[in-house]
Amino acid sequence: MILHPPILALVLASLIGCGLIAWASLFAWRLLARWDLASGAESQIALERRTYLVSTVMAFVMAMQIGALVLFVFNADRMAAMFVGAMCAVGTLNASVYGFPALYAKMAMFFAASLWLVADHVDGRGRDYPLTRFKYRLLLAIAPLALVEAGLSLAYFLDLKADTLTSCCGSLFTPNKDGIAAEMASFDAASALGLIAAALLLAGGTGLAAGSGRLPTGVLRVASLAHGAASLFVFGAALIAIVSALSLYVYEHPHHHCPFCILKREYGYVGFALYLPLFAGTALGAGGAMLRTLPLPASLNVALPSIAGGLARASVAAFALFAAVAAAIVWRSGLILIGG
Amino acid sequence: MLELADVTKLYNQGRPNEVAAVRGVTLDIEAGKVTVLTGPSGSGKTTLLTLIGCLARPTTGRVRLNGEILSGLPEKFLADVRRRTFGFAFQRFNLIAGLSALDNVMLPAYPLGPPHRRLTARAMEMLANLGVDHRAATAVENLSGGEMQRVAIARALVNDPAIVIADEPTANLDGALVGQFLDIVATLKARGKTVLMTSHDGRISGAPVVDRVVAVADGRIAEAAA
Amino acid sequence: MGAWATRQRYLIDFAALSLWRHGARSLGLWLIYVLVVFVVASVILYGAAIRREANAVLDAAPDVVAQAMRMGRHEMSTGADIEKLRGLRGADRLEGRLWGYLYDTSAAANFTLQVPSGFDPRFRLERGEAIIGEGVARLRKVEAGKMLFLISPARRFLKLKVKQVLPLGSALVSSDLVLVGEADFRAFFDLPAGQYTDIAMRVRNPAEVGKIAEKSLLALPGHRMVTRADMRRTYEAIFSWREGVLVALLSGALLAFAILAFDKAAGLSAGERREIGILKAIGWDTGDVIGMKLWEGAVVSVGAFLAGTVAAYAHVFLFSAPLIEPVIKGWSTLFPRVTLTPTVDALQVATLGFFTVVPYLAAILVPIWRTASADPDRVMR
Amino acid sequence: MTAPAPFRASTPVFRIAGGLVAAAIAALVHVAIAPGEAARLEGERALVEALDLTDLALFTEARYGRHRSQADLHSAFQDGPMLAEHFPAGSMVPPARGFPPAGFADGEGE
Repeated sequence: MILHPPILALVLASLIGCGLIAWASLFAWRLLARWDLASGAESQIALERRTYLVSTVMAFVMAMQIGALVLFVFNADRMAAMFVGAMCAVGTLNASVYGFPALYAKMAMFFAASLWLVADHVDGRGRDYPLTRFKYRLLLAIAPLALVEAGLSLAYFLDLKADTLTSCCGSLFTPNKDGIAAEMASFDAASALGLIAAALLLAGGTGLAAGSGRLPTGVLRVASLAHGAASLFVFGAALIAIVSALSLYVYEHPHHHCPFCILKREYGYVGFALYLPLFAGTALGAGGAMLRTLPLPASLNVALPSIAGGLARASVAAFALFAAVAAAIVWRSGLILIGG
Repeated sequence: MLELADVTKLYNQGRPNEVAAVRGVTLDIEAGKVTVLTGPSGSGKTTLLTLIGCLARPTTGRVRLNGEILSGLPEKFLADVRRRTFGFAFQRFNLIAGLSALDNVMLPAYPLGPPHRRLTARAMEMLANLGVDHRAATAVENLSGGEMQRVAIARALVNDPAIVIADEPTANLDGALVGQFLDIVATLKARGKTVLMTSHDGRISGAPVVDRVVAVADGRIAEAAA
Repeated sequence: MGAWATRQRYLIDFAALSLWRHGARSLGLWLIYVLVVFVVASVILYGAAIRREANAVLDAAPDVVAQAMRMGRHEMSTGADIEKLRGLRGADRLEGRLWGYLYDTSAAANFTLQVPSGFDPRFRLERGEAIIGEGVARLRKVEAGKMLFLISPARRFLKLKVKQVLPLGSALVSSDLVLVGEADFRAFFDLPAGQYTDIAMRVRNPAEVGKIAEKSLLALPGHRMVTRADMRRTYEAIFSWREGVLVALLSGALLAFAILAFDKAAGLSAGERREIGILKAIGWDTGDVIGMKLWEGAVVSVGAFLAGTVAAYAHVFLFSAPLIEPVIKGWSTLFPRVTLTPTVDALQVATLGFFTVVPYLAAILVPIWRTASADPDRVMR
Repeated sequence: MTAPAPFRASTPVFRIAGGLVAAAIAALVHVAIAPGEAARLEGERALVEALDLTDLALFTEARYGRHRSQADLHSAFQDGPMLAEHFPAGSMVPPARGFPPAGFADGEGE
């Protein structure tokens, strides 16, 4: 293990987050067995009280996870200097077999926690807490993920050694190799940009439909679900577009396909401007769709559709921001990949 | 306006020291009237008041406010009903020391989030109505007993509640102040407020402004006098 | 302002009032908090600045240094070795370096005697002339134009006229230097002609450094090749490690502080408990109280973070970090006196924020909730 | 009726927070303008380039001398053959005052 302040901070965050979620899921277990809102018994009142703590704790964990995800990537980039062969975050992540799995687990945690927060927020709007059971089942589903995430992060950092030889983005994101990364890089720029444009249009259209209040309920619901699916599509398409086209525009270099180097200072941290709206938009879109997969409780007749609509609109706004940043990158770049 | 149907409240449920503070009470509180709960201490009248005022949920039984069932509401919504419907004045005033009279009066409105200027103006108006606006900036621990009580009442009224609840309002007051308090109650009644008090003070239960006296004994309603 | 924002502002109002009312106690705790942040931040900022400085400076260092090894120890290289490297394609500006240590008994410090390479005319020295670093000048109390006397381990005597003192701004790399001419150097250390301490090499194409180092190793099997990346990693490792050890130790202090915060949040006085009960009775919800308390925690921790960091910035970059310098740089008789180039790096600041805000908030969450879930009817009982 | 805005307890909190943020921004501005720093660093680099220097002049008291990166990796007193020494030069503790024979100086006083 390398004693490095950001690593210490990340390990600390992982352990705190994992501990808090483990505790919350123990509580979820008890709650699912005993929850009965109609009862005025002291045990029920105590349970209700504790849900305040769980909500606060989860919001805290979520905020921490967002910070940790950014810090994790940022730190991986910075630590590249310590590994032979590493030039950016890819090299650092590759320095241990646990590197990329840890990153994926962190991303999964981010989405899971944001879905939970959406459920929690909506639940609190219904006078009979109609989503409580759903919410705590979801929490029980998230708990193993949190354990895995903390385990992978810890394994990754323990496994890191400064004298490891690693391979970097140049060898990973090369079109004529095997593996997902190479597959992503082998997309040609025009079709990748076409794909993301189509995905964004789809997400925009469904999102605006889901966010407009004037459509019939059934249509709104379908639009919401479609928007959720489209959001996931945008996420995938955006990653492909970043690897196979957008990063090239940023580096102004026709063969540099790295999705991490764009987070560097040399490129004005433009990667953060791409990834943050992308993650936010996907989480919001998926959250809105998740609400619509549930049977509509009577007490949320008004609140749930309006929140789901609001989430869809916010998701569209985030994607629009992503599209604007991407367009600006292509526009300002000195590199011409298509036509010419 | 406010109905209790077969309401029970147990404390320390399931433990050896379980107490039934209220047992099977059914009670109607009429709008616009002044009702006094009397009874010896330990009779359960204060617990009854907390159930009526949505400070606690009954263990069994129903509480209805204007037809809406409150007894099954989670605390979050109960608190919302409480701050919009009830104003509380407590036996020991329960003002927060260290804050000014004005800040104390404004506190119940904080969770509702009204514009600050409007809230300040309203709190000043409340203090002025009760004749203590000149003490607005004074820390409450420096007020006299009568002033404290007025500030406490101003605080109870700041959210413009339909129902004002007072727990032993005169327990710490001397004779002259009791009269003043009854005058305030009369004003409230004239403005259409429902007032509910507990008291074992004969000067209160016997006052002409009181419409109804309910005697509570051993967690039950003993008699209801007109 | 939306209703949500107005409400939050009221909650901050109350949080501020309650901090104010418990002024002395809150302030005392807060100052300890600031102090802890200040020390950690100083360490982190200083470590980052010195690493950046080392990195920037080493940018100009030779690409490869070839050193002869004999039985695991450093040996002299010879002119023949240099000639063998001269044949390599891509190797540019190749020269034998002459440098060595001299323990100067009168200053009780190690000086580095070096012969400047012939490439820069500014450093051309005649016999009896020297250019010295700032530290040497300070310890030996000499200045340009004065004389400097050195005694070799073999009791050889060297009398030098100081031609120039290297500028203070470059002290980090030059403080201990005594630059002398080649003839003086060889005579002083009794070093035969044609022997060199090691060989410095610059490579035309930076991408080929690894290749050239490999080829050099084939050409000179008894040598070892120190590349610029090796030098960088050495310094990166030293400073990161020192910084990490310090932060790990200090995180003990942070932990202790988190426990203190937990204890303070958990050990509410009866009066404060009563206050919370009153708030709840007059219409506050558990969520409002938690919100208010979290604002209080956020004001305290973010405030401490900002105050501590800004103070640390001033400490490190305006006052040269007198409090933590010895730990990071180490102690030395001959210490370069430099103010580091100010740098603040987002990763460092984010890390510091994590270290200060997260443990504090984590520690107070449960006590806050416990406080906030007091029974509202408590005040009536 | 234009009463002055009533005092709010959060106002000083915001002021202090604003002050701290301003101080932080001032620090960042100080970083950006850092008087003369760029020139100093350039001079330092030029010196390194001209003299073929390889190391910082920090660890002059280490047992392998100042040139950290040029040290023998296998020298007899090193802790481990491939180990980068983490505390080259004494940390914090200078030698005992009375120890060195007369005539030694520590560069600080006399």
